[in-house]
Amino acid sequence: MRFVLDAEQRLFGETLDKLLTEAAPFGVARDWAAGRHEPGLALWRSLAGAGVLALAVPESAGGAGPLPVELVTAFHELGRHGVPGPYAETVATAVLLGRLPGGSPASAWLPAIADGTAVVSLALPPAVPYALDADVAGLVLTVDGQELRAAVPGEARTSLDPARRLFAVTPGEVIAEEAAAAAAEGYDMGALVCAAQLVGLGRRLLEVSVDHVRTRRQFGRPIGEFQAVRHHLANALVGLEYARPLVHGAALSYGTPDFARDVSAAKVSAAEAAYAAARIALQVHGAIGYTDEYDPSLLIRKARALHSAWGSPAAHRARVMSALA
Amino acid sequence: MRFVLDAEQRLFGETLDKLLTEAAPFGVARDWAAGRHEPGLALWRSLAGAGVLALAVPESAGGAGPLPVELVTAFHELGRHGVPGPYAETVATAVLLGRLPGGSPASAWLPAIADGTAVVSLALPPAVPYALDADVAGLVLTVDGQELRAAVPGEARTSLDPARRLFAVTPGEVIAEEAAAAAAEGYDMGALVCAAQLVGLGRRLLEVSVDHVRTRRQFGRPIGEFQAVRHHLANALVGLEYARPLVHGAALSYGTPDFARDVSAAKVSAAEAAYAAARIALQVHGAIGYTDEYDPSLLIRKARALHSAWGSPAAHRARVMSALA
Amino acid sequence: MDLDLSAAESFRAEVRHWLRAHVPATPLPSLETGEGFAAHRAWERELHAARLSVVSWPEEYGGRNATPLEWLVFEEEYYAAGAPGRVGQNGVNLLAPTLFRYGTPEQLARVLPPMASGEVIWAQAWSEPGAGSDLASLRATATRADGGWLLNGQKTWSSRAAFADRGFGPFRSDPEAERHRGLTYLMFPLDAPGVTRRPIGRIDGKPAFAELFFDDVFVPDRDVIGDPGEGWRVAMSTTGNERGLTLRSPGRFLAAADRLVELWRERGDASDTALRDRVADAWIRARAYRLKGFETISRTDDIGAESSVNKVFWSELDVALHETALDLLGPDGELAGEWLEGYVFSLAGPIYAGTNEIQRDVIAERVLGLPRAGR
Amino acid sequence: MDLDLSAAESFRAEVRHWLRAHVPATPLPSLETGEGFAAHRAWERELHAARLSVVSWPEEYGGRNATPLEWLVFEEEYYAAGAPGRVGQNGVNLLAPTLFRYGTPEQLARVLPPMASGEVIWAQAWSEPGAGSDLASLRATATRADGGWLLNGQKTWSSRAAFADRGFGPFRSDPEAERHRGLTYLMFPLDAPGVTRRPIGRIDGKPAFAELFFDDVFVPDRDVIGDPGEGWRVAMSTTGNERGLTLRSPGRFLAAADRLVELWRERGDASDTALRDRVADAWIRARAYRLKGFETISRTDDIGAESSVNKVFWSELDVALHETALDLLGPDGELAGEWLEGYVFSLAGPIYAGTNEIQRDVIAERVLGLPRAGR
Repeated sequence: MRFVLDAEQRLFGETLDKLLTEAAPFGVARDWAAGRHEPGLALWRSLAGAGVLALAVPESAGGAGPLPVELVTAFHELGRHGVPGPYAETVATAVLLGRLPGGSPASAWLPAIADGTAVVSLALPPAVPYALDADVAGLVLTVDGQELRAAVPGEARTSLDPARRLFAVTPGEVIAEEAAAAAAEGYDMGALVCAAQLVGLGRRLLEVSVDHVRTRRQFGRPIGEFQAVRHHLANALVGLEYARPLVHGAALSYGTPDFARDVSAAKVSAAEAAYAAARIALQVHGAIGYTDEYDPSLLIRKARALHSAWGSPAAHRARVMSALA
Repeated sequence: MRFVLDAEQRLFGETLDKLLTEAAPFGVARDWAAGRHEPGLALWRSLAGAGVLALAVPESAGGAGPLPVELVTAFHELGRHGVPGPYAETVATAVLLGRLPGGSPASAWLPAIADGTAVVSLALPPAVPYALDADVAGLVLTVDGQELRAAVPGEARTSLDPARRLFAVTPGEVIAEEAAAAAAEGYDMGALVCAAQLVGLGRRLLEVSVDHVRTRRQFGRPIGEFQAVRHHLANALVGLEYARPLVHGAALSYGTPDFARDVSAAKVSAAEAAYAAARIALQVHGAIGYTDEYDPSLLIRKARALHSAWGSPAAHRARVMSALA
Repeated sequence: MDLDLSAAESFRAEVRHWLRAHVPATPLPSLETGEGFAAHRAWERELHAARLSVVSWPEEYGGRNATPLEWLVFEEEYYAAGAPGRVGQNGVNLLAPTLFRYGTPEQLARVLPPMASGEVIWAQAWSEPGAGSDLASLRATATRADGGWLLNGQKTWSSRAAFADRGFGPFRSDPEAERHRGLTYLMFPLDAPGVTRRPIGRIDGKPAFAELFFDDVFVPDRDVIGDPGEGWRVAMSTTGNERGLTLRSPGRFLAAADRLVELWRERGDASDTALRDRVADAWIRARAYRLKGFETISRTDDIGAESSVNKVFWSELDVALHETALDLLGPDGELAGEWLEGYVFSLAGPIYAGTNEIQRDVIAERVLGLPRAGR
Repeated sequence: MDLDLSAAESFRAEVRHWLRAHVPATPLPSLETGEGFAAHRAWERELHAARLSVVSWPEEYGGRNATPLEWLVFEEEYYAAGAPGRVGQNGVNLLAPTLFRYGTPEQLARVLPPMASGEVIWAQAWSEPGAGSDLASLRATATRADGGWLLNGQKTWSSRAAFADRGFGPFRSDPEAERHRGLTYLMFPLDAPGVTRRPIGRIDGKPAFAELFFDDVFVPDRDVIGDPGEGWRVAMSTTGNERGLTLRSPGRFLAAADRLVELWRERGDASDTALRDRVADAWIRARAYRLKGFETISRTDDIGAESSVNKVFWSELDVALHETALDLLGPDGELAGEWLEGYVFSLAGPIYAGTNEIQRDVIAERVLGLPRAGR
C-alpha cells in the first residue's frame, strides 16, 4: 500500500500544476464569476484532456476509474489554483452513474463526462442543497429519496466565493429508481475530492503568505521576523500536514467498508486546516488580503465556502462517531 | 448599581490579602494535603474573624448576609492565595440553611458557621457528588430529591489538587423536607464563589508567570522578551479581564430571576479563563511549573480541579441556553 | 462610581419609542454602495432631527450631553432595534474625539454640526501602502504653502472614502524628522482638484474603502488639528479612543448575540450541543463585554492601554459569533445575506485599528509590564 | 516506497498473541515509583526474552531487525494491548539511536544488550537549571583526567533518574569555547561516588525526574560518545530522533483514542455532541498521526525539521485527548486514575524535548524558510 504518491502520480500532479499555471486560473475564476464562462470551459476541456475527469468514470464507460488516489492528486491542484467549475459535482455524478444498476440510460452520459464534453452538476440535499454552476451544466441531477431525478435549476444565489454560483433545484423527471446507494457513494467521492481541494488551497494560501511576510516590512523588518507571525504560519502548516495523509488514506480505503468514515475524517480535517490557513493568511496579509482585487483572496473566500460544502465538519464528525460507537 | 467595588469593599479585599499573605497559605495547603489540618483550621478561624463566613449567613442568624459582592471579593482572595478547605461548601450550606422554611432545626448551625466554629461540607449530586474535606467538617449534608439529609462520608478520594480531599457520601437522616429550592440557591452561590475563586487563582498565576518570564533567561534574553511568551500572557489576561465582570455581575443579580443564568455565565467564563491561565503558566514556566514542590503549581492543579467543580462548563452552558431559548 | 441604571431608563424608553417609530421596516441597502450610502446619510439626518445622532456631544453641536451610561443605553437600544449602520462613524468616533481634545473653538463650531447631521461624511485616511500598523513610517507629505499646506502622496484602506465628503489623517510635514516626529494632522476635501480616489472592493466586492492619491492638494491652515509637527500625538489620542468602547459599543454585540440565539431557536438542531455551546459562549462574551463597559465607565482613572484588551476581546468575539452563525446555517452559510455581511465585516476586526498582534504587544508591555522587546 | 501492510500481518499476529498471553491482568504500579520501577524492569526482561523489547535493533543486540513498518505495527499492538509503560525508553529511544550513529563497536556491544534486557535503565541528563530549551548554555563540566573525565556541576529534570542506573548527556569540556562548541557527550553511572540525586515530584507527586549533582565523578574515556568537543552535534542527532516518531509512536495515540471512544460509549451522554465532536477529533487526529507515520517511513529522504511538525502535533493531540477524557468524566475528572495520570503525562509534552514554541520557530525557519530572527 502506497502512503505516498508514486513517480507517475507525482508527475501527473506536476503536469496539472504546469497546465494550470499557464492557464492563469485566477483570471478564469474572475471571468467565471462575471458569467463569462468560455475561458473556464476551455480549461475544463484541457483538464479533461489531461485525463482528470476520466479518473471518475469506469473503464467500461470509456474512463479509467474510479481512481481515488489520482483524483485527490488532481483536486489538490484544482484547489491550489482556485479553478472554478463543478468539478467535484461532475466527479460525484460520474461515480453515482457508474454505480447504477447496469443498463441505466443515464449511464450514457459517462463517456461524455470522461472526455470533457459534458459538464454536470448535482444537488444532494440536505448536505449539498444547491447545484453548483447549474447554468453551464449540460446535465443537472438530484436525488429524492431513492430516486435519481433530473433537476430543474431556479435562480442563482450569490456565494461568498464569487466563482461559486449556486442554484436551488426542483426535482424533475425520474432518471433511475433505487439510486440511494449509488448516490451515497457519489456523495462520499464528492466530499473526498472537496477535501483534497481544500488541502490544496490551504497549501497555496500558506505559500502565498510565506512569500508575503518575507517581503512586507513593518517596524523596519520583514514581518516574517515577528515570532507571532512565524508561529501563525507554523500552526497553519501543522494543520495541513496532517490533513493531507487523511485525504490520501481515505482515497486508499475506497471500496472498503471504512470509506465513508475515512472520507468524513478527511473532510473534517481538511476543512478545519484550510479554513485556519485562510484566517491566518488574512491576518498576516492585513488589509490587502481583505480586498476583492487580490487574487489569493479568492482562495480565502473559497476556503470558507468549501468548509461547509459537501457536508459540514459537524455532519462529518457525526458520521465518524456513528461508525465508531 | 456598582459595577466596581466601593472603597469599603476594596479595603475588605486588601485586608484579606494581607491576612492571607501573612498566613503563608501554600504551606497551610501542603499541611492540609498531608492531613495536618490545624494550620488550616486556624486560618479558617482568622478568616471567619475577618467576617468572611458571616457574609453568607442571614442577619437573623447572626450573620451579615447574604452579601454576594462581598463574598466574591473574599473568594477572589481565597483563590489568589490557594487557601485549602471547604469554604465554598460552607457558604453554599449557609445559603441553603438560611433559605429553609423558618424554624428548621438545622438553622441552628448558622451562628456557628458565621463565627467560624463550624466547618461544614456538602454534596449536591450530580454536579457536586463528593463532599470536600468531609473529615474535618462538623456537619456534612447532602440533598436527595426534595430532602436535605445528613451525609455519611466514605473513603477519601485523591484529587489532582492534593489539598482537595473528596469523600463520597451516603444519604443519612432527614434534616429537612422540601429543601430543593433552598438547595438550588445554595448550589448557585457555591458555583458563584467557586467562579470568583477561579478568577483569583488565574490572576495569581498570571502574576507569578509575569514575574517568572522577567527573570528566567534563555538564549541570552529574559523569556518575557519573546513575542510568543508575551502573547500567551496577553491572552491569559484578556480571558481573566472579561471573566471578572461576569462574576461581579452575577453577584449583582442575586435575588433576581436571572441569578442562576448569570452564575452559570460567570462559572463558564471563570473556569475557562483560569484553566487557560494555568496552561499558559505551565507552558511559560516549563518544567519547574510541572513540579510538586513549586508552590504556584498548587494553583495550576486547583485550576483544573475547579474547572469541573460546582458544575462543568458544559453543564453551565446548558443552563445559560435553557434560560435563553 | 455608582451607576444609576434606573435613572437611564426614561432615556432608554424615549430612544426605544423613537426607534420603533422610525427604523425602516426593510433594511437599507448596504452602506458600502453608492445607493446605500445616500440612504444612510438620509437616515443620519433623521436621527439628527431627533437629536439622536450624537447623543454624548454637547447640545451646541447637535448632541444632548448624554452621560457615558446614557450613551451605552442608546447603543443598546439602537442595535437591538436593528437600526441602520452608522455611515458617519469615522467622523463621529474617530475625528470628533480628536477635535474635542485638540480642535480650536472655530474648528469645533465649523466641523461638528454638519458631521452630526450627516451633511458631511468623513473618511479616515491613515494607512499607506508601506504603513499599515506601523504608522510611524508614513510617507505622504504636507508641504508648507501660502496660508496652508499642499498634500502629496498616497493613502490607502481609507474606510468609507469611496463615497465620503472629506478625510482626515496625519501627513509627513518634516521629511527630515525621526519616525514619530514631523507629522501633521489635517482635514482635507475628497472632491478637491488633485485628489484621485480609487475605490477598493473588500472580499464581498463592496467598495468599503478606497485608495487616495494627492497631487498638490491645498489645505488651509485652519484645517490643521493640533500643532504642525504634533500629528503623532494627535493620532495616538484617536487610537486610544478607537480601541476603547466607542469603536464597538457593547450594544452591537448584545444585539448580534440575541439575533444568534434567535437563529439558534429557528434553525438550530436542539440536540446539537456543540453549536449550542458556541451560541452560549457568544452570548456570555457579549454580556461580559457589556459588564466590562459598565465597569469602564464607572472608573475615574484613565483606562490607558486597557483599550488594547478591549480590542482583542471584541474583535475575537465578533469573528467567533459570526462563524457560529455561518456554521448554524450549514450549506447556506456561504450565501449572501445579513449574517454573511456581518461575518465579512467581523474579519476586518483583528486587522484594522492596529492588528491584534500589535495589541497583544501593547498589553504585554503596558498592562503586564513585560520588558520592551523587538517584537 | 510501497508499504506492504499485509506482509507485516504475521508479525502483528505473533505480537498480539504473545501480548495477550503475557500482559499483566492488573496494571503494574506506576513506573514513577520505586516499586513500579522494579516491576517495569522485570517486564522489560520478559519482553526481552521474547525478543520484543527492541524489535528494530539488529539481532546481535537483542532485536530482530524489524522494518520501520514492523516497528509501527509492534507499537500499535503494544499499546492496544494496554501493555505496561516502557521504563527503558530513555535509553532505547534517545541513547541507542545516538550510539548507532556515533558509538564505537565496543560501546554498542557493551551498552546495548543490557539496555535491551532492562538490566541497565538509563536516564537522560541534559537540562540544567539555567539551560532548559536553550541547550547551548550548559554549564556542568567535564574536565580531562587520567584515562577519562571528571564531571562537576548540576543537571536537572532528568527523567527516570530517581531510580535509573546510568545517565547520559552533554557536558562542557572547554569552558572557553563558544556556546555550541566545547561540549562532550558522556555516559555516566548514577550510583558512583560523587553523584547525588534528589528526586523531584511532578504535579501528581510522583518522582518522575531528579536533580543530579556531580562532584568529581570519574568517567572513563570509553564512555565518551563521539569525539570530545563534538557533544552538540551528537546531542542534536538525538534531538532529531526524539522529535520524530520514536518518542511517541502512533500506536500510543491510536490506543488512547480507542479507549476514549470506549469511555464515551460507557459514560458519554449520547446527546452531548459537543463532547462527541471532541472525541471524534481525537480519533481523527490519532488516525492522521498513524497515516503520517506510514507516509514518513515510506519516504527515503531525510525528514529533517519535519520532526518539529510531528512534535507540535502529537503533543497538542495528547493534551486535547486527555482533556476530553477529563471533561467526559465531569466531577470525577480530578480523581486519581488512569486518565488523570495520562493527562499529567500529556502536560509535559508541549514543554520537554524543546518547547513547542521552539519547535514552531524551527518550523518557520527550516520548513517554511522564513528569515531567521531574534525569536
